[in-house]
Amino acid sequence: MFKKLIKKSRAKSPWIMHFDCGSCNGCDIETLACLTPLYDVERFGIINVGNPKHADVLLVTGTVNHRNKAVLKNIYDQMPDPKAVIAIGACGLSGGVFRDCYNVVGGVDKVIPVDVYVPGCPAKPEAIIDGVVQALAKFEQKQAG
Amino acid sequence: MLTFTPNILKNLAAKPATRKYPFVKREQFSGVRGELYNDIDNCIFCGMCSRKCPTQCITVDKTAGTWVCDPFTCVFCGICADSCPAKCLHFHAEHRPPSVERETISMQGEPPKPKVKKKAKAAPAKEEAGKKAKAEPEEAPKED
Amino acid sequence: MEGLVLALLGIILAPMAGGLLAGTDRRVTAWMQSRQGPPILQAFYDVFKLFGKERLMVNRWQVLCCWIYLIAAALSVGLFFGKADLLLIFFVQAAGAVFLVMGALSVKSPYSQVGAQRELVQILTYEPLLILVFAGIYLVVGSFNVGDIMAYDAPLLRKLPLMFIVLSYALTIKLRKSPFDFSTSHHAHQEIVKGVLTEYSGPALAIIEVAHWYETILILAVCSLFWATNWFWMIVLLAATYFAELVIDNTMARMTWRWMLKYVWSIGLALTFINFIWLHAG
Amino acid sequence: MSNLLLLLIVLPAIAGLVCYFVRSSSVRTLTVTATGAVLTAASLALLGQGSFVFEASGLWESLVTVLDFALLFVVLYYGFKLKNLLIKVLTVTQIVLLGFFELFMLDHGVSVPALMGDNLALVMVLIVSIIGSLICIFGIPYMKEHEHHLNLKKSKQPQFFLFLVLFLGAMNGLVLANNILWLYFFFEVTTFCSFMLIGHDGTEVATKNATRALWMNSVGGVALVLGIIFAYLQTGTLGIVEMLAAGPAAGALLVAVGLICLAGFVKAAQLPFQSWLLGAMVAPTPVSALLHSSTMVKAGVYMVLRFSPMYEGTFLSHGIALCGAFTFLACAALAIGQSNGKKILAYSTVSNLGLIIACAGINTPLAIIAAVMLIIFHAISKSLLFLCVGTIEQAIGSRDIENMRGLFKSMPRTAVVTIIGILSMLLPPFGVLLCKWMALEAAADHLFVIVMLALGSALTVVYWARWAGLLMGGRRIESTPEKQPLFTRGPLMLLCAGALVFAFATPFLYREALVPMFAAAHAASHGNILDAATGGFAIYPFIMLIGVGALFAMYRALRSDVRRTSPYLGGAHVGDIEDGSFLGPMETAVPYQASNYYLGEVFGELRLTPWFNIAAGGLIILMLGGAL
Amino acid sequence: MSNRTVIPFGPQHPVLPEPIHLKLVVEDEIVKEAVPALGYVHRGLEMLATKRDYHQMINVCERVCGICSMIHAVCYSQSIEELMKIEVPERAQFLRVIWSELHRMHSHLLWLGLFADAFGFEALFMQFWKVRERIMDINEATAGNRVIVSVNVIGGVRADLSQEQLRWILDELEIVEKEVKAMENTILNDYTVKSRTVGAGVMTYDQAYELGAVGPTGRGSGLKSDARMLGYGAYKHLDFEPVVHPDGDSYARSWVRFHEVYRSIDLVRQAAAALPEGDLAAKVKGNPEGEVVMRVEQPRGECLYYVKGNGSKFLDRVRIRTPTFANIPPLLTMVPECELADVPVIVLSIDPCISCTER
Amino acid sequence: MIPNEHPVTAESLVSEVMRKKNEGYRFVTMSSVGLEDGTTDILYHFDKDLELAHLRFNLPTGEKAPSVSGVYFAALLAENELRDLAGLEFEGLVLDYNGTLYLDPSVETVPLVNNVKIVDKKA
Repeated sequence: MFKKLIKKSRAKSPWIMHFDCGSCNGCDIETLACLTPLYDVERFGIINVGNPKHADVLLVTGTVNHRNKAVLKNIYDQMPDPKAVIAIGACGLSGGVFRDCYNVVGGVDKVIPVDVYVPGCPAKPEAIIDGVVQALAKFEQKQAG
Repeated sequence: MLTFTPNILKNLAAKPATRKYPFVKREQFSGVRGELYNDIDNCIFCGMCSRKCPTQCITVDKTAGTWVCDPFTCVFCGICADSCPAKCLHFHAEHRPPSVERETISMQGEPPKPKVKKKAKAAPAKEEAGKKAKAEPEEAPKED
Repeated sequence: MEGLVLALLGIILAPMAGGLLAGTDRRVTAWMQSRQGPPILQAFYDVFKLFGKERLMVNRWQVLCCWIYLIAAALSVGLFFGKADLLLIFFVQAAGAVFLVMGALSVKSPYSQVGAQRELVQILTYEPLLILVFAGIYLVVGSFNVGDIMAYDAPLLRKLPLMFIVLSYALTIKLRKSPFDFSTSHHAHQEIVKGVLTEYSGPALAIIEVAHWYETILILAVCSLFWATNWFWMIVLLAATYFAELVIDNTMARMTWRWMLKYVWSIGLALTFINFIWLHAG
Repeated sequence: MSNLLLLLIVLPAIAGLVCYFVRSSSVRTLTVTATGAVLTAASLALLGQGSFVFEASGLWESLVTVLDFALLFVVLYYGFKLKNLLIKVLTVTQIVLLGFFELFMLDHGVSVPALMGDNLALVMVLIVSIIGSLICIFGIPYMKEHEHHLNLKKSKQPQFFLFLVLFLGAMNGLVLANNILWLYFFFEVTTFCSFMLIGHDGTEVATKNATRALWMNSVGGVALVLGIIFAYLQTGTLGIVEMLAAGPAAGALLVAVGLICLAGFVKAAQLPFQSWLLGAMVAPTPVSALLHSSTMVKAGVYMVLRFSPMYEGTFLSHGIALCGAFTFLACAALAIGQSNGKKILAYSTVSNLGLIIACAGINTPLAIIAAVMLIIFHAISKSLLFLCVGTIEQAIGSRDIENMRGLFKSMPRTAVVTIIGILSMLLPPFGVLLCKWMALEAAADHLFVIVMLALGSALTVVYWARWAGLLMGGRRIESTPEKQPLFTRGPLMLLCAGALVFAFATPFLYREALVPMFAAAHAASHGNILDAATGGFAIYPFIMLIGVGALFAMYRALRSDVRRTSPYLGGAHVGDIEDGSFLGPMETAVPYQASNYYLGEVFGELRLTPWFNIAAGGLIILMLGGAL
Repeated sequence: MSNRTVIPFGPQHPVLPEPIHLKLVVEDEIVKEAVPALGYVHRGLEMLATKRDYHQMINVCERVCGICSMIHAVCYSQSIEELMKIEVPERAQFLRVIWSELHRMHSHLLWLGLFADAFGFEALFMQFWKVRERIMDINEATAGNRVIVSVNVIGGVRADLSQEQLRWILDELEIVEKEVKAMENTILNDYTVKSRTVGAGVMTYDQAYELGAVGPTGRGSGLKSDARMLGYGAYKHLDFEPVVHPDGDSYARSWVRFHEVYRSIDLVRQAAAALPEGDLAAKVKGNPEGEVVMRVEQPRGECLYYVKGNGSKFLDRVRIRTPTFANIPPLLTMVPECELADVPVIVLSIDPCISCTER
Repeated sequence: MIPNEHPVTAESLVSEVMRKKNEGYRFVTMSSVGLEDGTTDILYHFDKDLELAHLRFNLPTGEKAPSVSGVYFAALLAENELRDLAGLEFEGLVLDYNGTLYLDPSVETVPLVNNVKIVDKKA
């Protein structure tokens, strides 16, 4: 019973953390906009916690660059299981317009496993909400530890 | 102190401004660049889109008649649609849905033959592959 | 025996009330910000989810500390409902707060350290105020015992109006509401991340959250003593107080602890003296 | 009976002399240990016999008088040796006053019982004998290590243990004295012993601080002599019991009591006399532990407490309460600004003594019981803490609490013991807090006192909590435990166990021991709060609950399946997870560094002390002036 | 005894939307030393000039920074237009001004919200972002995308505004103005807000000039410098006066930005009233050659492009000096001796755009 | 050639910059552009009353440029950036990141110059 309750709660309370991995700010502000009155993702119990140790879902925007990849990995490792990763925007997916640059590693999935890809440049708040909803479906099934 | 009180009390009395997105979908503005698609029937495989694209996410193979776009790299700038001589590239207003796996849009069309009488053959090819966007799951590339 | 039953009842019901209150709080806050806000039961979802997460710790002291924090908070609520001595209740509660700080100090993380130091300053600020409020109650009632205070035949608010304001400072600090939300914050955008809570995660965080509900209930219970003669007015007083807290939370910027120490101590002490003198004169 | 008293007072002196003259380390070890055991046994036996009055023979009386003058001349000698005018003047004043008193005023025909033991005295004897002995035993390995560090050619330990052990005897004498002149004699002995011990290391600072301790305590001596003379003139007796029997004092007698209390203030290092005790920190740790927990400063509060019936309900009482409360607040504030572990302990001692004195000043039965309990619990916890700091200092070479960060990693046992010691100073269910609780309840009617106590207790929480917190830290289970000599670990563990056991025995102690001892108090106490009557809860089950809760928490901490991770450092963490260093600018790893807030701009020692001293001086003048 | 605490402020930090690292050394929460580490957003897009042709480069420049993307594109196209001596149609110039000012508005509203969040005023943050959504809607309806509008091409613009659209924009701006006005009393006069912003991060006029502060950061110190005074594009036809405040603290900078929202609304109205008929874009032929330095005013301040073409369709060098790049040295002098709690306030008060700075 | 531009040499650079400062110019930024002969042009941009002025300094390959960060503190960021991007070295830089301002050690070639390896950054 308790397990079921936890599982149900998990889908109802995904705490997100946003990490900008070298984006142009476009996706960042759209991610932030999701929190604001017009989109208000707190409806789904989503809080932006800003601390990997509290987060369930990691939203990554932007191209991963060489200096950033260690940080991304570090943050991902500090998140307790179960956890999900959403890559947002063309840059987070593949490097986007910057994929030929010398300091760009590429998409987020080159460093950490990604659960949901949200395309867009920048991804619209609606798309990000869709992405989080999709991630929740995966997230609910994950087990701790 | 407390100068913000009128604002929050007004908000408290009024209805929340929240758009109830996935449950209630707002009508999109016209001309919004949500998702790129190719009207493959009209495509002449000139490759203009591929050359103009700033992210170089479109690959056109004139001989095989394929038009492949990496939606994960596309930046929705609309240059391709503007420069398309056949006007077969369009944008849906609805944004492209998120996916859980890497995918590419690949479309198989009829390559332009110098000869005529292609109309009859085009139909079946379209049936099988022309479904606007065929998602092709692809193993996420893993690095070391 | 009756006390024991009441205490147990308090220990069981307090987190439920606290969780509901937290949910309502978030909902009303959202409305004030023109948002729809989360479901009322959101606080429970959060806690259950946290219990289902992996145990990720920097060291084991944290587990010890968060458990003692919870036990102390629950015990203090139990003692309150069991009608014990106010000062004892307060000390037990303070023990929990101290352990929360120590757990944060045990970790080699500067955010946690700074948060712990700020939490200590907060303890430093509200503790004397609470003791003084209790002393004020004692001066009126002649006892520190909750049972005796409940039995007093006039609303304390009439004799101690200023002490109620002093108490509300402590309440704001304890609820971690703006302008005093600097040792940890319910909002993410804080210069020290989550302060004391930075290094707690998963079940430990859930435990702290539950303990926080207990503390909220405890301090609201202390508020309720100010109009203990009538159930209706007691609830009105509590609702009005909490609503005022929400308004304050939403209309003020976060201040700094230096400001808090200066401002709250000076205002709190001044109000205390005035109220006490008024008591002596009246 | 007399044998027990002889054991308690004279045996330490003899043992000290043995230590001094037989310069063998094994003999010294044996002597000190044996003395400790005998003292403990004797004090327990004395307790078993209950209160008593003991008439000493005339021989003893004369001996004390002679020794008294001899001691004063020795002090005078040191005054000349140190070229300190203050000491000279004050000592000469004492000699003249005492001589005049003995020769011209005192009626030698009337004899008073020299010694007596009532509840208060017995409790004090227990503390002195047991805790003091433990500290002396701890001193054996400590001093070896200490001298090893100093690279001394010739060991100074014989002299050290002479005074250390002698101290115990003097303290026992002081608390058991009924003849106020005996009290004065032992008072002077403790002054002299502390002077010798503080100056033990012979460094410049040590000598300076020892000198300061001597002249300050001489001020107390003068005040005490004056108090004795006034009191004798008013009551016509030298017996303390007889004086107390006369009931609350008034007029000139009140001034006499005020002066005696002033002497107590000096001994207890109350503001503005705190500097001698802080200076005493230069001495080896056993000395500090002894001075702070079971001897010396406790002599001061003992005197104030002893005479509390005489000023009950007077203005002097209020004054004492105010002075005590102010010291409590001021020293707690000063402790916040400190990072030197020993100094924090010192300020905390002064602060707690202030609380005891405030309780004495509040002077209700509840307050008096609180004071007595505070003396007990404070002695246990504080001696434990000093011994811990001493042990840590010898291990890490620093007494700065910042250097003790994460001490659990290298010294798990000592760290845990220290944490327990600290917690026993500030948390329920430990005794110190329960006493504070009683004190607050007792002080609720005194506006200024309660405000100061409220502020002070919050400040106390701050400096203790952060110290305890930073001792904690991560540790791998497989790493080896620390090694310690038996005589270091023994006292630590015993005291720690004492702190724990006494916490759980508080209600028992209160109901079974203290209330009957202060039977009158029980009747008058309005909130016999540790009983079941008022609380709605008996304290016992409550303490059990806390205990069970703590055990459960410990179980969770040790058992639960935890994945260890690195601390959050903005994602820039590098290196080992224990390390806490991060990748900073220019690709360099920045090591972990954190610090407490010492709030120099508010709680700076140099900034506050002058003002506090002026305020405290003013309060004392007010107190004495009020007595007139 | 060293009572210092070393705090890694970033790269991931909830206060900073973007990764930047500040090594802060604090003593009782007073910052004694602040050393920045950059490179967490560095992509190296200047180098793309040699891999993308000069038309495609517009879309790269737009993505230097998502918030001021429009104005980056304007600056880049103006550079190329000057190199190639292209006459941009008047209507295109006015349209560029309208979208530029809309961008400035949304950037400032966004900043005002983030700034409110920096001192923990969440409700105010929500209100500013609520208002901002109206501007985002305007962008989406007129240009097809909310943030990166992609309306510029070399020689003009791609999208047009119809009369109804213009009227709708002006109506929306009416509401925006009203709602922003309702918050003026709080952000500029509230006691708690003022006690956090007044006196935080003071930079005098001389310091600002010496350190090369630009934009609202400089104007908050009384520096009357605004690249729009150069009269590039259609600005020469509009009535414009820069917003200046002399105090030089965080409050002054927020005052400047707050009033610039009004100024931008005013500029859009002027431009809409004076919008001439005509072509949207001039024809472009050939390849750019030569060197040019171009300046425009971004929401964050003056932005400078140095472009060198070599006659082929690939450029030799595009060098972008963004406003935040110029404002970082001033920031480094503002932070020491402030309180730790003021660090977010001061850092945000220059409106840092790290993706601009590092490109 | 940009309007209002003057060439300077390694010897006169710092004094020219100093003169600009004394004339009341604000330092805007520096740009570098690699020339075909392998040398690099460094442009110093200044502003006074909305008028730009430029100094052009040609830096031969492999030589160190004198730093102007002592004159204009704000130049330190620009110089560190050029150190990273174009591999130029400056002498007397007030805060030298030594090539680590933007680039992680895992980037091995100088970005704006073809086929030039970055040599041991940490040294």
